[in-house]
Amino acid sequence: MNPLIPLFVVIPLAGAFLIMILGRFFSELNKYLASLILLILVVISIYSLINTGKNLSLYKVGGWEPVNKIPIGIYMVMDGFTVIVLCIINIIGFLSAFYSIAYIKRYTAENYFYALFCLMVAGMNGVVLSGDLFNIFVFLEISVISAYALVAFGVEKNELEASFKYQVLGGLASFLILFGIGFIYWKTKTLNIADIKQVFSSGYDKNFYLFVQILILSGFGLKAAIIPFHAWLPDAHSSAPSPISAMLSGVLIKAVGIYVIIRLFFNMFDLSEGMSVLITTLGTLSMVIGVFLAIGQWDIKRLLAYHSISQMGYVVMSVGIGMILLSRGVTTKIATLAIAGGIFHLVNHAAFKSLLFLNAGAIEYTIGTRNLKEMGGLAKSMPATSATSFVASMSISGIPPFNGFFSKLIIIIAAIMAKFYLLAILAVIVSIITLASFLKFQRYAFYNQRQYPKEHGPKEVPFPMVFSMIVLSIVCLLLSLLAFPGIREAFLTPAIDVLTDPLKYSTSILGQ
Amino acid sequence: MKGMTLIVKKTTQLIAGMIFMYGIYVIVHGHLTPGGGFAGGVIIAGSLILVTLAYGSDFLKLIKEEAGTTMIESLATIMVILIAVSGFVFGTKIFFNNFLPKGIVGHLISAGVLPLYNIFVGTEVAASIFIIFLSLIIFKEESTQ
Amino acid sequence: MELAISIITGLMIIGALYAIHAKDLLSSVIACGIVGYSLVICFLLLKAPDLAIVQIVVDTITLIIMVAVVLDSSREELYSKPDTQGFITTVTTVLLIMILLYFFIVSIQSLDVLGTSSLRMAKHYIEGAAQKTGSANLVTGVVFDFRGYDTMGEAVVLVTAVLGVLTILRLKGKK
Amino acid sequence: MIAYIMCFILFFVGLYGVITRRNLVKIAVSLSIMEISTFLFFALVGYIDGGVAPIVDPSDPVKVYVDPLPQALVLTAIVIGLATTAMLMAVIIRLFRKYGTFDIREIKNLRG
Repeated sequence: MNPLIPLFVVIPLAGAFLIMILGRFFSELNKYLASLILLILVVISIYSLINTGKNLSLYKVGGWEPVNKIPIGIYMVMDGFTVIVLCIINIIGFLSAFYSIAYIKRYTAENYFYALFCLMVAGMNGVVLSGDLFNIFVFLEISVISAYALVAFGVEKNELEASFKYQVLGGLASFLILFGIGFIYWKTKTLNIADIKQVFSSGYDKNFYLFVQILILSGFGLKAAIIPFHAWLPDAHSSAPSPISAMLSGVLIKAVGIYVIIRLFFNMFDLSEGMSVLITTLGTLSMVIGVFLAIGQWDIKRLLAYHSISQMGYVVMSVGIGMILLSRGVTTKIATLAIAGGIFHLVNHAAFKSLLFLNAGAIEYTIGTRNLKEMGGLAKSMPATSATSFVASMSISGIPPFNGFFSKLIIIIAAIMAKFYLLAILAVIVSIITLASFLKFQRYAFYNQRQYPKEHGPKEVPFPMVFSMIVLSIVCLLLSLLAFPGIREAFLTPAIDVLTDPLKYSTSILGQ
Repeated sequence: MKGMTLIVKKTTQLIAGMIFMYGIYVIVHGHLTPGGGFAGGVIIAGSLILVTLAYGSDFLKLIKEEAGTTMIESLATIMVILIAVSGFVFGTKIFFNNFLPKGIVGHLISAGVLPLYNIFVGTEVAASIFIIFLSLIIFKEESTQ
Repeated sequence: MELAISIITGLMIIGALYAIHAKDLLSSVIACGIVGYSLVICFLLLKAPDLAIVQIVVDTITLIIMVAVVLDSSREELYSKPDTQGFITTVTTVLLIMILLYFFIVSIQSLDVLGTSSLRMAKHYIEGAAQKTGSANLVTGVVFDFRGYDTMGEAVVLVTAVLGVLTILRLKGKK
Repeated sequence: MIAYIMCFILFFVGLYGVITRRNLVKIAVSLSIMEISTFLFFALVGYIDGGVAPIVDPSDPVKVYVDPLPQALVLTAIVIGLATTAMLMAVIIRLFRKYGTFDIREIKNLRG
């Protein structure tokens, strides 16, 4: 029983309600309160990242001990993979909240913004920490409902339309997930992930298993915007206020989409080759189609949103390669490498994509447009934005020594070692197209000459925004250290161990 | 929004109070009979909505206040969390622990903290649903002006 | 039992089809409400009185909200002349649904038939539940004690929705 | 099995509505039909022949109860469904005020 685990959910929830109540009396308090709450969460999550290591700690909510090794309460689980995702959520959440102090001033009803922001963080923390299928669904609903509202925060035509699309597709996904949970309960009569694994290990019907897997994959795939299900993502991510775009793109699609898919397919279902090939194909398709859709975009945030699809494709493809290898039961070392590449890229993507969205927000804040054709020459007037966006652009396109390079390198090496040459070549080509696309962004936004009217000329954005961007760019540089031996063993390896060993998760949970 | 006819208003006067009481009954007996915090809360919200529909929103003189409306349900939810955390603090250091004595099955005052959860969840649900309804009406009035 | 449920579900399907194809939005919304009310009968037949109470009141509230929205705007279903794109969408959807339905029927063959469920997790909720939670109503016991954490999440979902509705219904977004 | 199949057909009727309808309110109605079928599915899963409603009567113990867990799950899911419906209706009325129509083909500022 690790007493820190429930704090991840309780602190932001209590914070959200405190903001609603106190914000009524002290109108200036809410923004600092939100940042403070998230700062506390950052401290706790880094503390747990250092302390967890290879251990798996458990929290039985309500103190219900298992009877005959069958869990009857809800379990919260924290292991190596969880803490990494928790760190991403809370660090990016803190920086976005701090950035919002300046950015969200232009909107009305700041109270609602910060309260919904805290609820979204609470929901994501709950999803990541949960060890129970239905609990995942409940917390997923908290985070996506607050995301629906935050996408529509500007209440103009575009925002509302994006929010409607997101709600319809999100609702569809929720019912698919709920149906999948019902199916699993029908067969296993239990909801605990570890216990379900236990029940499935004593035999199952193949057709049923495939059907459930497809329901779950399409449900969470819709939330993660993998390619046939991507229709909502570009609209939602480009219409939301920029700190929210950073949260959606940097964290939400990972925490409620990719993370859950990886967790369930590695730790709850048995790996099967057909399903692994399907997942790899979907990942590859996302990677390629996403980048081609991104080329023609002139709206910065839409461009970034399509790149999100493409970069998540890298993650899914790489993890999928690992799944194929594991399901064949040979060459575990390469599988470990592929999964490591995927998770490493997931972390990196969170850092640089949120940084890019914050940059886009800063540009929009200053000159009031998102169209690349209408901007230019910002490098002189906005040095901090320009420098940080350069770091992020180079990271996402995989230029050394930034973090994106190392993760893409690991993914490509793993693909070559696993003899998936086509996928490796595709990964390289997509990376080159990404580079071209971001060079375009850099050139049009920061280096072209353009005359602005003298009195409304662009200036550097206020301090909170600059602070968040600089911290994130430093994080981008520091994350490349994760690739090196010594540090990798300390942080990445525990996460991969949980995934690669098929029975470790369930036996260590049921054993406690 | 205008109210309805006199007959409807009089009937509502008679019925709404009873529906409200029935909601409270369902909440309080949640651990003994079917129903509970959710059902009772929605019933209470239903009685309030009935009054609003019958008398019209002109009668209530609604003004939208920026952050005031969510006060009650924020407070109620924070009470739920507080009870959960109080299990954490006073009980056996466990989140969501039912730390009060259980009493005798079938009595009104039994089952530890469950009736308290029922009451606060009921309050929260009633407040939330009524606010959703009111905000739709207020939006309608504001946007037609 | 199974027959009764099937007949009611069949009626619900007819209601749902009417709700989807009705010319008048008000009748569509009300048909949807009727489908919801039929669910209450199913719940009663399936020995779930708690669900029946919650469903009947929640369905009423949903119906009120939907009717308020429809009456406030337009009741007319859109005039749609039969176009090829719509036809293709319909045919693909129906085909997809046929395939999925076949797949569903194949995949449920190995599962428990209706009424012969054996318990695993819930067995310990029923055995001595009255002593464990002190609650005579087992569903309340499960909702607030064994799975109280879920219920807190659910209350928070409702609050989130309220905040969301208030956020969306602001008249002015930017100062 | 026939009850489960009917329940699944109801789910697909909702899915069909979401995909083919062009009216915002019809889409919301279809989503709530899907929701209803999901609740029915959970209730079916929990049913046990000869079981009684899960309420303990201390004076008359030892009976077969139906499974209380799916009922608890549906209780949670119903309220979540109410929350999502309310959000959806709020956005729909907002969109109607902006565009003056429920037609999804005319609401396409964003290409995408």
